[in-house]
Amino acid sequence: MSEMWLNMGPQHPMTHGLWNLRVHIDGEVIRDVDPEMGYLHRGIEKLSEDRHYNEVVTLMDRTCYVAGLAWEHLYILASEEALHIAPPERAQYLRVLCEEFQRIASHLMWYAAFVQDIGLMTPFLYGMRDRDLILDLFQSYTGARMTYEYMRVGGVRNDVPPGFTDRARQVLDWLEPRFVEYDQLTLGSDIFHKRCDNLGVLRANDCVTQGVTGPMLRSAGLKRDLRKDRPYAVYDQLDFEVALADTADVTGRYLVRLEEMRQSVRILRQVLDWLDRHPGPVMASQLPRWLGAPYAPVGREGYLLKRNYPKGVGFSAVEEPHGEALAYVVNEGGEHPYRVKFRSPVYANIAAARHYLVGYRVADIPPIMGSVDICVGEVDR
Amino acid sequence: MTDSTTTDETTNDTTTGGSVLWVARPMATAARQFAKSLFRPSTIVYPYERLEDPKFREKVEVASGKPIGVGQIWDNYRGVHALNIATCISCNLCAFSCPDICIDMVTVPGGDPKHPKKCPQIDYGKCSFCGFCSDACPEGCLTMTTRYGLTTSKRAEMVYSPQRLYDVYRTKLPMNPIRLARPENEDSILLDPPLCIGCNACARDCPTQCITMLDVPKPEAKPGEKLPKRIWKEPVVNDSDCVRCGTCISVCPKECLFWGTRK
Amino acid sequence: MSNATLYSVSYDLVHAVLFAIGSVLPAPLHGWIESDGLVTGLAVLVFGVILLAASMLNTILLIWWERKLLGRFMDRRGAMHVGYAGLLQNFADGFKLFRKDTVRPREADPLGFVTGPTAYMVTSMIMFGILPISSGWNSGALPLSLLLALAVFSFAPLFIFVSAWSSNNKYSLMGGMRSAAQMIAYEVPLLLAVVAVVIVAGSFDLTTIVYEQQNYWFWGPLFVALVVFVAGMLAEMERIPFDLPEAEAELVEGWNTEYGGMLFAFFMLADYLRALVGSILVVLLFLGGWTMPSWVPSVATSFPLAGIVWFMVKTYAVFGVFIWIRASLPRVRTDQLLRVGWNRMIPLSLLSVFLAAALVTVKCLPVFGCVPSPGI
Amino acid sequence: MKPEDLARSLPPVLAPVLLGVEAFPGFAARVRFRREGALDVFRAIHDLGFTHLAMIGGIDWVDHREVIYTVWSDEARTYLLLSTDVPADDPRVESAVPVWPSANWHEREAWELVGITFDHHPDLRHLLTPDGYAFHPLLRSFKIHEPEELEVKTRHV
Repeated sequence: MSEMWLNMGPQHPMTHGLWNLRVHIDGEVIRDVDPEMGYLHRGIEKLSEDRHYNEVVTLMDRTCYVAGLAWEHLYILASEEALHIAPPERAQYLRVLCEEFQRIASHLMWYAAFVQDIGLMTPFLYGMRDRDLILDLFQSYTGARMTYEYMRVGGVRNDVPPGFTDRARQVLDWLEPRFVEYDQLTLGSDIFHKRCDNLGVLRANDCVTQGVTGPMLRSAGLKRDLRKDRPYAVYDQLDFEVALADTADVTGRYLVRLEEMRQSVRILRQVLDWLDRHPGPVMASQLPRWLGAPYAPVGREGYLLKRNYPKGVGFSAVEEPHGEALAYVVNEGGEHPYRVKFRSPVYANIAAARHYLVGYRVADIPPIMGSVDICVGEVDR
Repeated sequence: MTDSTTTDETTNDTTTGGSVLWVARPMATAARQFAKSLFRPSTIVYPYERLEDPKFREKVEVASGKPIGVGQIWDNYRGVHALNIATCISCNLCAFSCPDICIDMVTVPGGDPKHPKKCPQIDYGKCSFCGFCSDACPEGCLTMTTRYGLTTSKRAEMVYSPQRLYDVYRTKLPMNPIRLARPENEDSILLDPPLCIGCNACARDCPTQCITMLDVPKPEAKPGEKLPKRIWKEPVVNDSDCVRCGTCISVCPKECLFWGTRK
Repeated sequence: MSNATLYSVSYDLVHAVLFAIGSVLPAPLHGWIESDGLVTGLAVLVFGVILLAASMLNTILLIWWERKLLGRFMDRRGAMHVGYAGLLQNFADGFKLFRKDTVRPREADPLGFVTGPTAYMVTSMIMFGILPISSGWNSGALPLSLLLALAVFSFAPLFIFVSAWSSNNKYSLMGGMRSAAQMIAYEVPLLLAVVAVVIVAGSFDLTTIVYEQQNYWFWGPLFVALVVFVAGMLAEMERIPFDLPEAEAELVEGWNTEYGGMLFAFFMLADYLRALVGSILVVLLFLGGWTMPSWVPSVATSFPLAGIVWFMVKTYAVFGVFIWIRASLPRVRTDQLLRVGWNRMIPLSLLSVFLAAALVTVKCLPVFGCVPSPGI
Repeated sequence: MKPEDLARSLPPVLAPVLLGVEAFPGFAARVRFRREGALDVFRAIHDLGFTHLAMIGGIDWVDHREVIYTVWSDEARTYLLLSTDVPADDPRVESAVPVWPSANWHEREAWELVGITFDHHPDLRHLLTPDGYAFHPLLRSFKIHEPEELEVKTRHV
């Protein structure tokens, strides 16, 4: 009786999505874990092979439903490289705007879910409330709250509406004092430290070995942030710090994410100032026919296709809210990508579950897995 | 299950410190929020209060101190489509551009029997509200509105016929104002003259009537050579009227029309 | 204060009604109707019905109170659609639950599965009969009512464990285990804190304890005992931060995972009934019960239900503090909870007993009481 | 890090298995190698500081399949692409788990979706698809739509 396998999931409050954590417990102590994924596998990589380059963007929003714009950015960067198209600068700034707002929204969502995992009900509502303001902003220029379909190969769909930057600054002004409030509700409470300190420890060398990236890696003190190390879009022109902690535990991940939100606010203020000063086009003027802006693709593969476009391979790496996301797009000259391969950060983070769960107690699973920030959509794809 | 107090030999014991449970600060923060939301919590009481109602937005912003709906521009929202049947030219671009293949072109009254008028019918059970169709619509007759309530009890009711989409159009809801610019290097319809038989199919089916069939001189047959059996006309496309729908290419029986850059 | 108790009132009521009926009936029936046994039996029944109705009403009001108050802490509204400010929402929810089918897992033990929640509910209801709400509202003078109340209160882990075990579910079982461990661990400091009160009041009778607080409430002199008692009560009531038996993050719903419909409603009601009882005990033992502050004009005090209203206001305020705690604190872990229980709470409660004894010995209670208590 | 530098810093014993170190967009270089010496190449690359294996993917080129490995070096701050070709009738390659333990799940995915078998993999089970699923969905031969269906969709003008 004292040793048993416990199925946590696929329907379980801890999982934040559809997956199954099989836990081998001895009393309340975890002896082994075995994550089972695939409950949300939609074959996005396969579907992408059957869609036009722009149509894949609709799948990207659904790959990670809390960080849709970051994934759009990832895919668009790769496919632009594969198709040899350069977006205008304003479009790049708009993409950074999207990605940083999405980072805050995703981290707020994480905060809400994480504090509920340790039994704090109140900040859950605060996190969701404040995230809603960002979704409102997204809706005002992309037209949707979660499934944006905003970015296009060669730019973005449309410019931000007049008065947007002021509203965005208003939201940022509202958010900054809220971060202090979040800290008071969690770090200010002794129970939080009792629950989260020295929990789920994964040191830097283990992170590297296991392929763990993102806030989990930075909480272990390793300074790796693709926005700094391999700047894409216009990140090399923006001024920000990489959030770091050295405790490698749940509290460290919390601190890193909170600091990242503050840094995102800092980036966003610069981006908004830039957008105010530099009007311009948001879409490349020279596009292949099947990407032409309002005139969406005509015909299906092999039918109306003119296969004389240069081939290419696109590779992009984006520091997604959850970590390092990669995309590899093979363009064989058709109007569909030949092969799209994504690397999801959460995929690797969950794969390492055995290394940060074993030895702790059953009651520690929710905070630890909460601190990983799981988005099953992008794991299963 | 063993009593947890007896499992102290296990690893990772986090409660080494003997501090008192100090809880005053989170309780103070919660109390502050309690005082703030005592009279007007941030909740939007949805069926009675709607963010798309501008009067409500102004009221609530003052009331709670939180910038509710500060980013809202509901005109941009991508909700249920509105279709203006009168201006629809049956070009098929919406159906072509749909990633989910949820748009069917169905016949609506109003066309002549030989050349029926077809308008989009949208299956909202499949639609992902990406807006590609309204971006593709060259006439601006298929737009997206701010309507978002789609709940029904029957699956068949998720399919919106052109007439139902037209009803949405007639409600005069705010419509998505975003119109995308055409790229500079747009392709044109080009002709491979030796293949053409002058059958008039392209000109007949062109939704914008931008193709005219012009006479070409019938060449003199050289001795021993048999002239192809064809009508001696060739299509000429008016690029400024053309919406690049590709209908002509798909109806051409000889596949002599193709996309290309006009020199 | 009148001498009429709830039981005497219901006895008088039944007596009057039966005698009125008996006077118009022929002789053989007349004698039977007016027999003492029938009157007593019916009076007990009426008494029980009133108690049941009052406890259910208060429990449901308590749920409403928690939903609304918690809503404000979380910047939302709570129940608001059914009835004024959602007052009737919980009746609707209860009605829904009672209409639902009770699904019993095939492998579950039928007897334990049903008796567990039922007994849990019944023992919680008995509590309400024991506790005096006002001078008139009690089941008569029980010299050891405090002991009886705590004894009945500590039945719960047994029944929770029975229902958890018979659910045949790993989560239920773990929840039941935790629940039993936690309740037993916190039973000790709870009782020791009560001992401090008993030392000061000199009686096990709750009514006497309340009247002892006529001049000063006990929370001032017995502050340590109050802290221990509230912490223990939070653990006994399984509320955040000590709600690990039903920690929904890891144990889904803990020991009531497999329950639905009416049996779940039993659990829910009994939980809140116990929360109500806990709040009532805090008010009785530390906050002066139904005794009014001296500045209240005598017109108000002499109003028949003034004691009950004043008592309930205090009870709901105490529960409001519990809600506040729930709104702002995370959940602790089992081992931490038990360690706090054995290593901190028991020494603290022993300290409180010692303090109480010292206070009684040196007879300086009123000095302490004067300063913080509004009871004077 | 330039491709030539990388080629020079690789141990000369690898020469028989290396097919080329060339420039590649987005990466420091692309290292193409024969699958026979996969493990040696992995070790050599790992020793060069590419300690983080980010992604393993398979590409079905109909006549053969390609396995790509994306590795990252924290010192050089750059990605490196390793690529090896395996024949379609015998798609197997040595597992990278002994060198990069994070390869575990990536190889499981490549195995079930693209059908590439990784020899000596500790735990080659289905991950995203159900146990016993007989198809490899990311092969080009695995069709989502029936061609007739597409024809109908596009020709109803």
